[in-house]
Amino acid sequence: AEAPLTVFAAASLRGALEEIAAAFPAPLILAYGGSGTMARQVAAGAPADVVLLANSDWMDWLADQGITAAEEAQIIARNHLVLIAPAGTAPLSQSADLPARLGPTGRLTMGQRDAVPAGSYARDWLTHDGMWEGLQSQLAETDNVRAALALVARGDTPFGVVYASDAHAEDDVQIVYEVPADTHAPITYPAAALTPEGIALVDFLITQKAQTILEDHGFLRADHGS
Amino acid sequence: MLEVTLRHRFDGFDLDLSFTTEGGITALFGRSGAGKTTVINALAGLLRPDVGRVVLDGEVLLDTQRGIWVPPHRRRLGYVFQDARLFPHLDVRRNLTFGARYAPRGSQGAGFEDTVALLGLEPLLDRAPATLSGGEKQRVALGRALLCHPRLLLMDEPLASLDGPRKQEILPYLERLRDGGLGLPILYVSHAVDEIARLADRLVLLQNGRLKAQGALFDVMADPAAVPLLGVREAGAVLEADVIAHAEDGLSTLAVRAGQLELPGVQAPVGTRVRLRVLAQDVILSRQRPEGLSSVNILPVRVDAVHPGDGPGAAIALDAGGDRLLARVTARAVRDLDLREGMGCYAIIKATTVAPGSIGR
Amino acid sequence: MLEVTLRHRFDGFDLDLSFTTEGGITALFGRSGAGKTTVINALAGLLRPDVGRVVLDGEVLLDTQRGIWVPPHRRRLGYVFQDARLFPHLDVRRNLTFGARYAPRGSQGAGFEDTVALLGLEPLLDRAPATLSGGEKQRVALGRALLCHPRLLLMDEPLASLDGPRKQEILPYLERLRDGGLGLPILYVSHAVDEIARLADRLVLLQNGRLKAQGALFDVMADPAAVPLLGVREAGAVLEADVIAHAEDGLSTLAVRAGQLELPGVQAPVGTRVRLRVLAQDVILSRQRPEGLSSVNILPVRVDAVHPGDGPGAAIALDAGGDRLLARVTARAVRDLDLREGMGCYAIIKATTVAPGSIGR
Amino acid sequence: MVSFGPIMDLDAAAWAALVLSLRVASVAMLCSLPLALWVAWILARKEFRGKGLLSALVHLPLVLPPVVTGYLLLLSFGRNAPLGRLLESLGIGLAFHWTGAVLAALIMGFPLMVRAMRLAIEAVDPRIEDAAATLGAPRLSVFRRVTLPLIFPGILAGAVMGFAKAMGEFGATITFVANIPGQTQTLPSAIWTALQVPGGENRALVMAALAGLVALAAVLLSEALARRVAKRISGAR
Amino acid sequence: MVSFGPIMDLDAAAWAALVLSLRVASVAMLCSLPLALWVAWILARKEFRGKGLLSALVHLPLVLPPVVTGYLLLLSFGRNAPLGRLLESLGIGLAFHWTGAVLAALIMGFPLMVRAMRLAIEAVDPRIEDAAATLGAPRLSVFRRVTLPLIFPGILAGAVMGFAKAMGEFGATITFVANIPGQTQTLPSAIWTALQVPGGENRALVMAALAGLVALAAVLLSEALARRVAKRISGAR
Ligand SMILES: Nc1ncnc2c1ncn2[C@@H]1O[C@H](COP(=O)(O)OP(=O)(O)OP(=O)(O)O)[C@@H](O)[C@H]1O
Ligand SMILES: Nc1ncnc2c1ncn2[C@@H]1O[C@H](COP(=O)(O)OP(=O)(O)OP(=O)(O)O)[C@@H](O)[C@H]1O
Ligand SMILES: [Mg+2]
Ligand SMILES: [Mg+2]
Repeated sequence: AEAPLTVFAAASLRGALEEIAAAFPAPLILAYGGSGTMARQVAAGAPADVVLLANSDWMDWLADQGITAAEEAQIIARNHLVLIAPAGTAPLSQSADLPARLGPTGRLTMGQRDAVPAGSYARDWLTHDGMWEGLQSQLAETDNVRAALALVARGDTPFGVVYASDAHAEDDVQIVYEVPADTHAPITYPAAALTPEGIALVDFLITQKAQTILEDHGFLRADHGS
Repeated sequence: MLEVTLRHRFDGFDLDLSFTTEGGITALFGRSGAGKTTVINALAGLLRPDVGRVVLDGEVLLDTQRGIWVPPHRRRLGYVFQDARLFPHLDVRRNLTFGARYAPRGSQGAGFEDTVALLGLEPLLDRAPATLSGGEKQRVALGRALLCHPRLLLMDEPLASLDGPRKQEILPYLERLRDGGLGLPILYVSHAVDEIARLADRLVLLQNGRLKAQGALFDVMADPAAVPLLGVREAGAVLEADVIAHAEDGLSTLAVRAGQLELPGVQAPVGTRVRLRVLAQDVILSRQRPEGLSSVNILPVRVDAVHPGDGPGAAIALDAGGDRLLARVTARAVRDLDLREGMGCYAIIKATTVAPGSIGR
Repeated sequence: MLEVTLRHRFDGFDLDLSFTTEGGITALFGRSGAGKTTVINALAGLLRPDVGRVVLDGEVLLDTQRGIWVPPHRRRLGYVFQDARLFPHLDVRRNLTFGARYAPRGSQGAGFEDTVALLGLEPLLDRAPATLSGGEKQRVALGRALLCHPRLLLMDEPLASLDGPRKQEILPYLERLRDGGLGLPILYVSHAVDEIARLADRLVLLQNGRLKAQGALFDVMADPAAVPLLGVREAGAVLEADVIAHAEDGLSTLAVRAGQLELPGVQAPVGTRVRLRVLAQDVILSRQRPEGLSSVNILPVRVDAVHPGDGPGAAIALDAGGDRLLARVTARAVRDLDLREGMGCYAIIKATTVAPGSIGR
Repeated sequence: MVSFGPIMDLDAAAWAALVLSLRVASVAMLCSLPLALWVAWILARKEFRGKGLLSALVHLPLVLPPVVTGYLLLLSFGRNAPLGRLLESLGIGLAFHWTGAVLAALIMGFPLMVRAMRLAIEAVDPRIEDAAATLGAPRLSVFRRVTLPLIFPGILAGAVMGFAKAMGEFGATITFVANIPGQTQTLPSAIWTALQVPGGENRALVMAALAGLVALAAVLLSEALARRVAKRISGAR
Repeated sequence: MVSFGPIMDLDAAAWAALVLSLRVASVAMLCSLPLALWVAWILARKEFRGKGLLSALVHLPLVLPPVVTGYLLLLSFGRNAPLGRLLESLGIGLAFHWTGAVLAALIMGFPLMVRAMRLAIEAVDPRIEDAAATLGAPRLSVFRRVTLPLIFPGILAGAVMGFAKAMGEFGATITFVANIPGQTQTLPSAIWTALQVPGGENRALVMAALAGLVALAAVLLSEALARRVAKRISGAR
């Protein structure tokens, strides 16, 4: 058999990547982590053949460090934001209803605004829709999207902003509002090969087969919207 | 009044005894490892014996059969440990006053100033226990136990590392505690027979975890069975005497039944009754009344009994006008002087032989 | 041969002294807090004095001026601590053998079996130190120090918590150590003057951190200046005597310069020289030769000097055919008998007064 | 290399995080002291069935990844957990509240505090406590007047460790109370946040240095205190 | 509630993570023992300028968020850092290697080990050591034959804490050596990974329970050992 490839991947891709690994001809070793952590590790010489991030800023940073050439980065998937609530909650007809639905004490869960990409997209959206200032004291920012999801699923907060792909995987929550894509920067998942062997995987990720798997896990295709 | 019955097994050591005390000072005497500390620990509540019963002045402190066990802090027994066990984090002053607050309101007992003065602790009050010498530690431990105003004092060789002069200062103080208004009873462990003879009213002899003898000091000390335990040198009689006069040269005149004695260093005021200890080995017998001796204490006596000893000595029991005296002489002297029961002779007691420490009560 | 000069300041205590020893047993005597333990600690290297010099058999162990300081483990001094300081994690056997491996190859000294037997430690060998009685701990500590084959033994009140009979077993052993082929010198701290009188060759008297007197035992014990320090009861002379005969009744005849004495309990074989201690208070003076006394030990003496004491007593220095004797009599007796320098009289020494413990060497 | 100049340039959020961390760490340390002392005392002095289990339980926060601890806290004290609801109705909100951060820090530091105190208690000679009892001191007084002062170095060590751990706790805290600037964003959360942004390293390191300085101050203080106590006991002045 | 049945169902990756964690924790604990003992001894027995600073330095990994420690490790020992390159050329690869996980665990557990041992050393009566010296034992022998056995409970406590901490270390480890299954994925990393998938909580909790069991075993063992030693010293049999 071929030597396995090591992939450093954003943790939010895990569900889909596991399936893709099964479909990929060579064995894959999947190492998950935060995008920033992995970008630094790659810069420090991590033994990865492919790096797969949830944030294009960190891919740009890697390019700045001279680790990858900017043009080598390949967007392999996209995502969009959704507003979720515990299963059984009535959907929102418009985003402006959110403050009222939260009430005076309810909190809105989202990723940390600066550190977690989903958080900064959520901030973009809330700012765009003019609710950011008003909700300042009602946010519950988490260190990753999964944590946000868990908070909503357990009903600790009535609403949360997560990726559609995350909401897709959790049965205890339901999507109550789809955030329009034009209210925030595009959500992309860039991949880059770090070794010649890695190129095959990056290429495989944008094949129809892989893209379908990603779609099955709630992601948008790499070419979505373009 | 203390009644004690204890049974306890250590690996290789069996304690099984029962004794009573009747106020005053009771000495617990026995060889190293005889079980003295074990007994005292059981009294203090620091050791829970397998079987036992301890009653102090009618209060049951321990009764394993009835499941009674009064915790140490409610027993109010002042314990002077064989090792001083001072509180290392407190200076001497705070060590001394540690127990004061637990003494019942209005309880009387040793005062701070007095105790500090007696034990010579003034210069040490601000010192940490770690900087004290062995004897200094022991003095602080003694003061600490006294100052908690106990109803019974347990002393485990409290004077072992003190020098002679210091002992001579402390012993009268213990006597005052016993005899003062409080009548503080004391259970006193010591190897020093002279301390015991001076202080104790009762004597409890232990051997190998068992009771060997108990009773009034006079009786036990005179018990031939006790002699090997106490040591030959320490046998002797104890007399009661009345103080008649103090002369200017420091000698005092004391009346015993058979006559008068001139003794130095008697502190008791005229008219009081004191206790004299006359060691058997300090008594010389003479058939004629001797003249021109440096010793002026000569009493006419009658030989009560001649007890030949194991070795070359013999113990001569004497009747001195009703008082009992004991003389230890050589077997050869018995033969030479032809000492026999009923014979009259003279006992020469060297004036300075009666140690100041032996004059008590 | 040990030369010691030490100067050290504690807060409130000044040590400043210098003394020498010459093999054999040197006793360090002083009241509680006099600085005895401090001196021994400095010798052992556990305390670094401010200024000092210690030379043992020509080897400089300490010289603050020249910056010499031999660490404790290379001094090879066996130290019996005032508190036993056993190793709590080792059983008695391992405590005893702890130092054996550091003794120089082929060094001679106490053997394990002998030491264990002498100190009565067999039944304790597997015990943890925490379960030992006070005296048992002290015996183990003594054995531990002996078994490391030191070239000088430092003993800080090693027998204080031992009973009389046990002491009587250990003292001869220490004498054998001193006198045996090894001639192990010992520096011995004790409050018990009878121990010192029996054992010591030299005496160093400390008071309050200063040297008060030092010298051969006989000289210092007879020094009137030493009397208050030693305690009035303990003053006395030490005589050398030759054993002449042992009679069947247990009395032995010993020759001193002024005559013969009949004493019980002498173990030494005929022909040997022993040391007798005669307490000043056990000597009675008579102007005429007394007759018909139970005491047969009467020596003709001459009054050397009359030292009136502070109290009602007086010390009479006597010349007994070249030997020195000391008698303590009352001032009244001095007057009545008209004792004065140069006067001839008789000293009555009660046969049984000479304690077996005082007959040594 | 990190330059210390930029400390002054730290923004308000960072200062707020520092202040919050100090508050959380102090409160956590103070709150857990008595409980830790009690548990340490039981573990040191009592023999009972299940002692090993209790000891293991105390060690648990050390073994579990902090996220798990945080998650378990969320399960137990979340707004919809029975316990959490009960506390909330009593006015003790924990989730998303700085008090929750205290709870997380407290639990994470607990094993350290217990162990330090336990070692100290085990080192106390019970015969000294016996002596106090014979002088009439009831159990609690013996503890207060003898045991407590004697184990002071251990308590101090436990306090420093608990405080330091609380200053550094991140995983459980962020999982349990999230990362709300000004409310639950502790210094470690802020540092982590800074590290997630490209180019945020310097800011993170400056904040880390700040945390280090606080720890230095705490450690130096504790060392000085410990030295004073040791001096008093040894009698040196 | 977590059911323990599923433990048997854990996949190979989880078992690999457990085995790796055990290895990392044991090696880290064993390697740091001597160094921690040495530092503890210095802190307990020596007085010197900068002692407070050394103590603060030892506490540092407690105060810093683990991510920062991991980041600093990455900066120092990364494959592109001079030190890392040097070590790598000597055949000691640390970054992205299980040995790196050992280093991270070792550093994070170090303050705990030092403190436990230091407290134990401070509790040893130096007069007992003096006694050993007068019997002829050189310094090192005194340490080996007297001090060491007397502080055994402290060493044991330190070892357990170090081991437990190493079993639970996550932040510094994942930052320094990443989360590569079969190579650097420790149990905490595996637990974290499981938590990243919705519905992964159960798997995470089962693994956490596994970690708890390991810790339980370690703690029970240490308690039993400590009890035996205590019994020997008190003389009970
Ligand atoms: N925990 C224990 N386990 C086994 N034996 C013990 C224990 N405690 C005491 N002993 C033994 O019990 C006996 C009595 O001890 P105790 O301390 O009462 O003696 P003591 O009369 O006070 O002796 P000393 O005068 O030497 O202090 C000793 O032989 C001692 O070894
Ligand atoms: N560290 C210290 N600080 C202050 N004073 C001290 C210190 N160590 C000892 N001393 C004092 O020095 C004096 C001499 O102490 P040392 O222990 O040598 O006495 P000692 O002669 O052995 O007495 P003892 O017979 O009571 O054991 C004592 O008064 C003691 O209080
Ligand atoms: Mg005893
Ligand atoms: Mg001393």
